[in-house]
Amino acid sequence: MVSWPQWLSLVALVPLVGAVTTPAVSRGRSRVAALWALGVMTVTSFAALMLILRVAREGPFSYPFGGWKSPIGIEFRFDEFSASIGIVCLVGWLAVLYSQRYVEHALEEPRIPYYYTLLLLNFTGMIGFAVTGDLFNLFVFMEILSLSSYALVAISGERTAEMAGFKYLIMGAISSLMVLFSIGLLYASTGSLNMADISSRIGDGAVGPIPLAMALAGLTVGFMVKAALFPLHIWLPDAHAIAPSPVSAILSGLVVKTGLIGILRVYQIYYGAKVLDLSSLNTMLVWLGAISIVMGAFFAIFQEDIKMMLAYSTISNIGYIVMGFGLASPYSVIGGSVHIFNHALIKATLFLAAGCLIHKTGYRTLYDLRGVGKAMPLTTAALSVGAISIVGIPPTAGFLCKWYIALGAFEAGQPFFGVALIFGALFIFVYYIRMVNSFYFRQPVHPEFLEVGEAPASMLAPVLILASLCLVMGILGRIPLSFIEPAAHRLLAPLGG
Amino acid sequence: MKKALVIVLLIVAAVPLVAAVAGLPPHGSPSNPTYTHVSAYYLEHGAEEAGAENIVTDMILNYRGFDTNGEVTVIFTSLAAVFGVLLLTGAVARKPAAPEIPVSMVVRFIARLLAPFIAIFAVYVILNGHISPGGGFQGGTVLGALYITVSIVLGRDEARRLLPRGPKPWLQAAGPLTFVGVGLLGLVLTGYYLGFPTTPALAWLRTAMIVVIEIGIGVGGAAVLASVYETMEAD
Amino acid sequence: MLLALWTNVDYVASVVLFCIGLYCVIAKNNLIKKFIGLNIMETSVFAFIVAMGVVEGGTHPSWEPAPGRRTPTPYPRALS
Amino acid sequence: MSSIFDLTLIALLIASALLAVRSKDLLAATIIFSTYSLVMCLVWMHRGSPDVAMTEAAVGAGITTILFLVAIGKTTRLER
Repeated sequence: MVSWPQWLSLVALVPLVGAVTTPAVSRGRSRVAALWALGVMTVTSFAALMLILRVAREGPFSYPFGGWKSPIGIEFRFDEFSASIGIVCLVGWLAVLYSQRYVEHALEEPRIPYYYTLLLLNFTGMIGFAVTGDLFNLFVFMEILSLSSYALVAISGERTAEMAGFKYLIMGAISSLMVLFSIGLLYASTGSLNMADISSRIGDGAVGPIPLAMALAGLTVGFMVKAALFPLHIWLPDAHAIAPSPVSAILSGLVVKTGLIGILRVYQIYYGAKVLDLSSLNTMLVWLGAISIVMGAFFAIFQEDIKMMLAYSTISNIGYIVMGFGLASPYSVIGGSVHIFNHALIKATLFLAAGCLIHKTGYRTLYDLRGVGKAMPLTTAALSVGAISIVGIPPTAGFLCKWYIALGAFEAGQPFFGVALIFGALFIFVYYIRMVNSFYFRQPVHPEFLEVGEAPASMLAPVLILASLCLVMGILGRIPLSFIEPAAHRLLAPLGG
Repeated sequence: MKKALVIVLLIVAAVPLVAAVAGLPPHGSPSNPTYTHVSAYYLEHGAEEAGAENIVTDMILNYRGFDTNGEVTVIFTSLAAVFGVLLLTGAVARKPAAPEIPVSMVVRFIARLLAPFIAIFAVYVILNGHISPGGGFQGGTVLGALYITVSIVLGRDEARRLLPRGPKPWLQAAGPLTFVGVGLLGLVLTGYYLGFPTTPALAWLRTAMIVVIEIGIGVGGAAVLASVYETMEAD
Repeated sequence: MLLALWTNVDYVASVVLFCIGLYCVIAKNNLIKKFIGLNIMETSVFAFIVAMGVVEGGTHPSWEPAPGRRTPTPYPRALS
Repeated sequence: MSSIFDLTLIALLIASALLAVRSKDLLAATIIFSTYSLVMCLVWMHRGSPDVAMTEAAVGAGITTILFLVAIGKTTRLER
């Protein structure tokens, strides 16, 4: 009965059902909730794996809900960019495993089932967002995702966490409403909500250009807030630094990427239509990307708090990806799309490892954590692997995508940005060196934690798996690159490139 | 100073927005794409294809049912958010309850008198959603409001009896769960998730499925509203 | 242009309300005020979408009864 | 093109939104906001979307107001 496209509906439905039943199934027992969430994520990962294998073999395919064909009903459309649900499932599964011991310590007992509910809802939102082919459906999943993210930031119930969550909520709600307004403009001009249908209908030229341009602006700005691009990033550092560590890993590694996938979807709609000249938008994105790289790295240098530093580093990495999109050459778009995947791996490694340090020692600043390399060698080794990956030193995962983006800059005839990118990598190098230096080569300020030992296995294992994946993906990096290539070429084809 | 800056910023944002809406197809004209493209199909085929006489219900529960499935999940998400952030089921029990507001006899009497009628009205709105305006969301909200009224006027304990502890987590999840249940039934019957049988012989089943979804949304919505109120009130 | 504005006066009203709400969210510091602003923005967007589909209800997003649900999320604790 | 009735409702909407935003007294702001919701509900009713109007009447004018009132009751009434 379960034919291929059915997996497409299941991949969003399984975590949804799992999430809504978690409180009822667990009845307040945190261990049961953790196991339930883990089981749900296992099934989801299996469905996602099936879908990715299929898209690699046969290209994009779609699933009409209720059997109504596309402009009438809602359809899920799985293309190469949707394959990002693979990384959602991988990091999600590891984060759930990691959470079990972490939240026992960090959260009060009655909150824990709801923590897993929110986590699963968060994954539902991301998966649905990545696979849907309908604009309003995209908004619905974005709402599930955003609401659960705000709550996850604030879940510890402390005042600082609540304020960070609140700031995130205000920015996020404004951006959601901008997106919704833009969807409304598109619907008013075309009468359709299906992305492919909108694209072909605005391509007919019967639609006035001003509403289209405004919708483009609204969607882009809305998704830029979600992605925390430079001038709109102000919610990110607090939210990502204060949230529990597994949540930080998910927010930083995955949730901000939905904004980027949103921008890709906007491109898919507008490139195909050829009614607007997107070059000015591209120029803007490239500049914003470049500024994000530099400013994110610049602020990160001055952070003492390790999670704060990682949060600012996310801003500069988002800058890389956006710059890759904005350059709009095949190489840079491929590099940018794959960096979505690689950055998720690397940032999850870093945040989960940092979480282990904080969990065991109770300290979170570089000063307090001096010399921790001797106490927790495996965790700090994982952190170092993540650090060299994110700088982009050749054998690791970060290298190839940055290399592709730089190649794209030269290909697009804008070598200045290629240079800016390398310059940014140097900046990033500085602050990660600072971190590694403090962990390995400084005298401990708090010698008492030399005896704490490594984190429990269920926390250490995800960190080590992710760290080794960072290394493996450096060697096998060509696989995702060639996987995403047809999609990038299809996206850029209407440009005549 | 800050306010002046914000106002300037807003005017800068408002001008292109106004230009954009002025550039839209004229409001209310029947040749607009909003009438001629997809919704024309709904209007034409909705009544005989989709199982509800109210075209709006057809659209939100059948043609675009998956969006509504997402919306009820959004509602559940907000509940989980409130629970996760604000409240601790244990702490509520531990903390001394805030004093209840004294309510006069007359108000209590009238509340007791009206409560059954409000409940009947809510049930009517939920069940009649497939014929007339209304449905799960609206009826559920009325039910939730009834709970709040009871809680304010007759006291928390009286209200708590309406939402027993045992099935509570299932009731709160009723919206998404019934939706998924009916969706899977559709999967078995037609091969598509949320597919409704289209043969005229099974028209009764189509309507039944819609009514079941409406009931699920109504019960779930009411339970969510009641729990959110309870939580905030106790916090 | 002016004629177009007059024809689409319903849309323009939504934009005005959207901006009032946005002003409230950005310029006011009080949390309840911020939520009132968010609600105004939200209803204005729904009004826009309802306005464009007078005949058949334009109901896609308006079905989201989120205003009541979204608002209470974080504020009482944060205020007290 | 809109009737006088429509325009009156729109004027009322904008006026009540502005008042709700400007009022220093949060209780007053909440009540004005519920008026705003009711007027919005009338607008939608008039535009032929009774379903949306019902939701707004129940959620916007009813539940949201109650939740705001609860929140104000727990905190302070005046905007600082």
